[in-house]
Amino acid sequence: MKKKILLLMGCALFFFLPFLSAQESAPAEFALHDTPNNAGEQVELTFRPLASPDEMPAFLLNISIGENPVRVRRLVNAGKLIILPLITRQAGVPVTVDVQGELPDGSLVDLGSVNVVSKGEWLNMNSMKAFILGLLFIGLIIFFVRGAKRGQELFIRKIPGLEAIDDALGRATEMGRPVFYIPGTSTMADVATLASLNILRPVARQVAKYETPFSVPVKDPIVVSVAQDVVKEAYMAAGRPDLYEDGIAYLASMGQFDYSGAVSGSMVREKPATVFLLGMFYAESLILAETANSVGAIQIAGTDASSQLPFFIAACDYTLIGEELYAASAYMSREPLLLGTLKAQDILKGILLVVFILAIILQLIGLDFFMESFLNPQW
Amino acid sequence: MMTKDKNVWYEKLLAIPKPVIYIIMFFVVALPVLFKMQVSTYVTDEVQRIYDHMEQLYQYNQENPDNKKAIFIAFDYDPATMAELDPMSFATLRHAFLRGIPVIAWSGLPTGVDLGEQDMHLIAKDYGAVYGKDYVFLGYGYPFVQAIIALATDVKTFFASDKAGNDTRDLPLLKNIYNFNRIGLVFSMSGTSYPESWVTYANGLYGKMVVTGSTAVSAAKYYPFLQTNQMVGLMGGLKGAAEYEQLVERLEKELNGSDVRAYLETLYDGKDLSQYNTAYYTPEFTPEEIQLSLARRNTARQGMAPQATAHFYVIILIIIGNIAYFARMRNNKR
Amino acid sequence: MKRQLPVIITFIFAVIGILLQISPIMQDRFIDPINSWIASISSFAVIIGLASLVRHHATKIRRRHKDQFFSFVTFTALVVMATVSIIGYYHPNSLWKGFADNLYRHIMVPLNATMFALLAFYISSAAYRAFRARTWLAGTLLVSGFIVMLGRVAFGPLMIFGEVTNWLMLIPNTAAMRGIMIGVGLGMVATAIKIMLGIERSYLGGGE
Amino acid sequence: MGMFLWMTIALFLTLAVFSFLFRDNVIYKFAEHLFVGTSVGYTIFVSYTNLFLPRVWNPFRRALGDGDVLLAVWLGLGIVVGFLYFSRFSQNWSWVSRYPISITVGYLTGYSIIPSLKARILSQLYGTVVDPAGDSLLNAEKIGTFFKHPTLHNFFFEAMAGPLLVFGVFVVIVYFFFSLKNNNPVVRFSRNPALIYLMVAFGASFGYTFMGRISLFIGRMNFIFHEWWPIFKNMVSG
Repeated sequence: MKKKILLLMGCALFFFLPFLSAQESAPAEFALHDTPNNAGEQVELTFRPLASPDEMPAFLLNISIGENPVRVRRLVNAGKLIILPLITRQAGVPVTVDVQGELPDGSLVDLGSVNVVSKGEWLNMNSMKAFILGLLFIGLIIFFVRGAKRGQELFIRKIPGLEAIDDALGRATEMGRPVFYIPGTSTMADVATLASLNILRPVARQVAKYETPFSVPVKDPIVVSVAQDVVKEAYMAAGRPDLYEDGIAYLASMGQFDYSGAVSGSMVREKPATVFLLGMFYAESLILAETANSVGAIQIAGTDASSQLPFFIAACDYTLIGEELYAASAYMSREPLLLGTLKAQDILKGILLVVFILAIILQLIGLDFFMESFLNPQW
Repeated sequence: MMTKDKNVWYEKLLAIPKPVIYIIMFFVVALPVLFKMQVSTYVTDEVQRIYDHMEQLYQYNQENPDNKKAIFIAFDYDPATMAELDPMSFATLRHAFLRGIPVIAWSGLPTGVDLGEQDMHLIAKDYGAVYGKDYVFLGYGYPFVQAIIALATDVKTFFASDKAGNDTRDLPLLKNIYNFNRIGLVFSMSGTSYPESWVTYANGLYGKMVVTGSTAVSAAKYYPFLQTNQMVGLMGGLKGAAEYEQLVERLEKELNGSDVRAYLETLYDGKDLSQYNTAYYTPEFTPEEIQLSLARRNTARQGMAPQATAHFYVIILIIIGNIAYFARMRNNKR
Repeated sequence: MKRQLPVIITFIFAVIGILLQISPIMQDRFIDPINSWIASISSFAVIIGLASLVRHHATKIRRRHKDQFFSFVTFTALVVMATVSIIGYYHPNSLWKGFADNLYRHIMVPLNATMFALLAFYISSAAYRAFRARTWLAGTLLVSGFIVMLGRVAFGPLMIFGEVTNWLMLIPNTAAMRGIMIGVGLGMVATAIKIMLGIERSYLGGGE
Repeated sequence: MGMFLWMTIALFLTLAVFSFLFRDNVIYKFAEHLFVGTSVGYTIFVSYTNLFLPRVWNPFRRALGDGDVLLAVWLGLGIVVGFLYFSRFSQNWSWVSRYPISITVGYLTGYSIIPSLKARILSQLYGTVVDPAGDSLLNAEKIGTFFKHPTLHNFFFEAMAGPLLVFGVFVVIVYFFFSLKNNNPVVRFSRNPALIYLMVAFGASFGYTFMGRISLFIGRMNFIFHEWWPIFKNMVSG
């Protein structure tokens, strides 16, 4: 809508300019600003031609940035507002732009010059709202974790798919076939991987108790070492350190498709009864899920990658959708600290929903300020 | 729940073994590929417009042989979207080389630089186009906006050397054609949002006509630009590529005769081979290369048919599965 | 030393990460040095991964597993690929470089592409299995999947499916994915904060 | 000839992988293990030449050469921290490897907090109140368009598009509340609509991706029938 108005205004200008120019108005408006919220690596030139293209077909900008030689840029007069970023690379660089207009006969007229010194900012105001929201979140989490530590009862609703875990493990034991646990194919810094490792702990404990063969093929080198620690600790906790070996969690390969090739290979050879696919997945999700299905395994999947969820939903027996994966990790560990953060998360979500609804209502009756000040990430 | 009779028709249909599904899938895709089945797609308006604009450019160049206009191609894609976008670049380059329209190009993505350069040499070889005279690949156009603005004055100041390391002032093509004044059409091939930036700058600032080649997924968002004429043409996905390919092939047959193989075999006979720098390509064809070159002429169209058959195959599978499922339900209720 | 110090280090580096995000000047000055640490750490991590892989296959060979021959294949391929590529890197005009290119183009690329292409088969068998109207929910999945598949190759009178596909992708798909994304975003930030505050320590592994 | 040999190897590997669709076999096993080996070898090569040399080792040497002691010490420390990973090889010292892990995890999570809040939460909610042009999604004008021209297209694409989007986002968010009991009225009310939205979305994305996956397979078929086969035929015939 706004664009259209601008366009209309542009057209209007275009038609009325011949009359306006009789009053000797400037052929162009231009200004040079420091670009806000950066480290001073660029400044911006805003340029609006006012003369019609017939009178002044083009403009010449003589740009000098710091010590660099003057560069000449030719702008064809298209009658539109132009914002031109000029790279200074660092703060404290003086920038000068001399503007000349080119007349139809090719002669030049001086239109004046503008200058500015680039400067950097310590604070990026466009990140401030997110930062404040983050602080609020930290406060909520600390508050609820304290409450949880004091033994406050925190309710979490049942998550479908979690009850299936016990049955699936029991089934593997009955059939005497192994359990595969795939903690996603991403790195340690991915939240889904962390959530998956949290679920790996109770699963490994159960597996150790049942003495079921267990295998954790991993793709990322750092996740391997952490997974080994987690499995080892779980076997100790279950009182079966004798069953543990370092080879349970191993690096199957480091690339996307060689990993899925290797894992599907071992699935077909070892015929697991249960396969867990929890964590972050990319295109390989369906290769793993379908191979698991073809060897007759029960698949319990979960990921926060929305592009892979459809495949898990279609191919797997149970799927934890998005956030359910995180909630499951808190639910399974039953640790008050994790439950506390889940509660904090729900509260913040509630607050955001209320703000969201208020913003919609107020926006409808014409009060934009609420939405602009609370939801627009720009300052 | 009654006991299942494994021999009832619907039980059999409900449990089609996977290998059977796979084998049929294999044939459903392989046969159209093998028999070079081509869906002759009707040419949509937005692709026809690209072709027409190129032909207008050719007309203009015929009338102004000393003042030829070039086209500009931005290879803004990387190997991940190559399958869909390469056929478009091929068809565009073919059309340009067939009509002797000079081509200037760069890539806006660091991972697309090698790809774009290779594509250009590959197609240039089919028509004996000479690097530096008929086409130039500048390299990595970065920072994006600065690079576009450089095209408004003199691109040689921005690119002191091209991708291959030549001084841009030594390239004959860039002596005459170095800015937007002499560029007729701007192509942006991309799966990213780069075409929007091309519209903003090349069209918005300098009034250039922009043509976009995009992946099928992102094509939908460019239609608004077509309506406002900010883009004069659009190739979306394999289908768009196939349409343009079809138009260019018709033109090629018209100009070079219908026997493309013979044309390629004799292309370099009796030509002055000293003008070709073997660093870009060797001016002769091995039998393998002729094969590959022939196959490259209709990659997009040959992709279309198996694409459609595969979709219909799965749709039929789904229907069969559901019919069998309902038959079982009805039987169980009785 | 074993548990407390890593938690403190995590906190410090998390705060550094946040500061870099909110301050353009600090980002300009410090991001390269910090990233060089991350680069160094990740390049050494590759060696740890390599060790795990080697151990996995060495165990197979030592135990005279029936597949031990294939573990030799892996070892040979690994050593050849790494050495040839690195020699080719230092001598770009030698035969080694050509050999490395061929290894990449005619072994890595086709294997990668074909493994990826297996998805064409898996996606059809998954569709056959999952797209059945068992419950009304599965029915919704079926109907929308069916329409979109038709819409993608629609022509002539079926073009209506193309329209509907557009709408499905534009409205319900955007809405659901956005809802998931907002929830996941909150969960991600919550986990990040938990890690920063030392509440979540599973990334440190087990042990004391 | 050399080219043909390499292409035949590629063909063999392609068929080897496809053979896995029917059952596991020796040829697939060979291809799989070859793949793991080459790929890990390639990863080593890439992380040495694209990560270690340009981002760690060369800056370090340059800093030493320039006499920038502070930077050199910092970069050297980075290398030492990387070295701490080797403690994994010892039973008693393996906890030392937690330091590099905590540095990467701490830095990367801290760095991700603000962008996640901005891009995944604030921008998404904002985009559900107004569209990119700045119009409300619950725009009365658009509903008016439908009443002026009551076509199905106008109904779905103009009048109902915004409201359905807003409603969908709302119910899906509510669906993922974990601390409310299942009999809470809001939860009960939004549960079924949310499930419909989710299932429609999953079905649609599944169908939408199908084409891309088929393209990959067509690519392999093209390689076999249009690249390898003609060359083979030529070799045989002459």
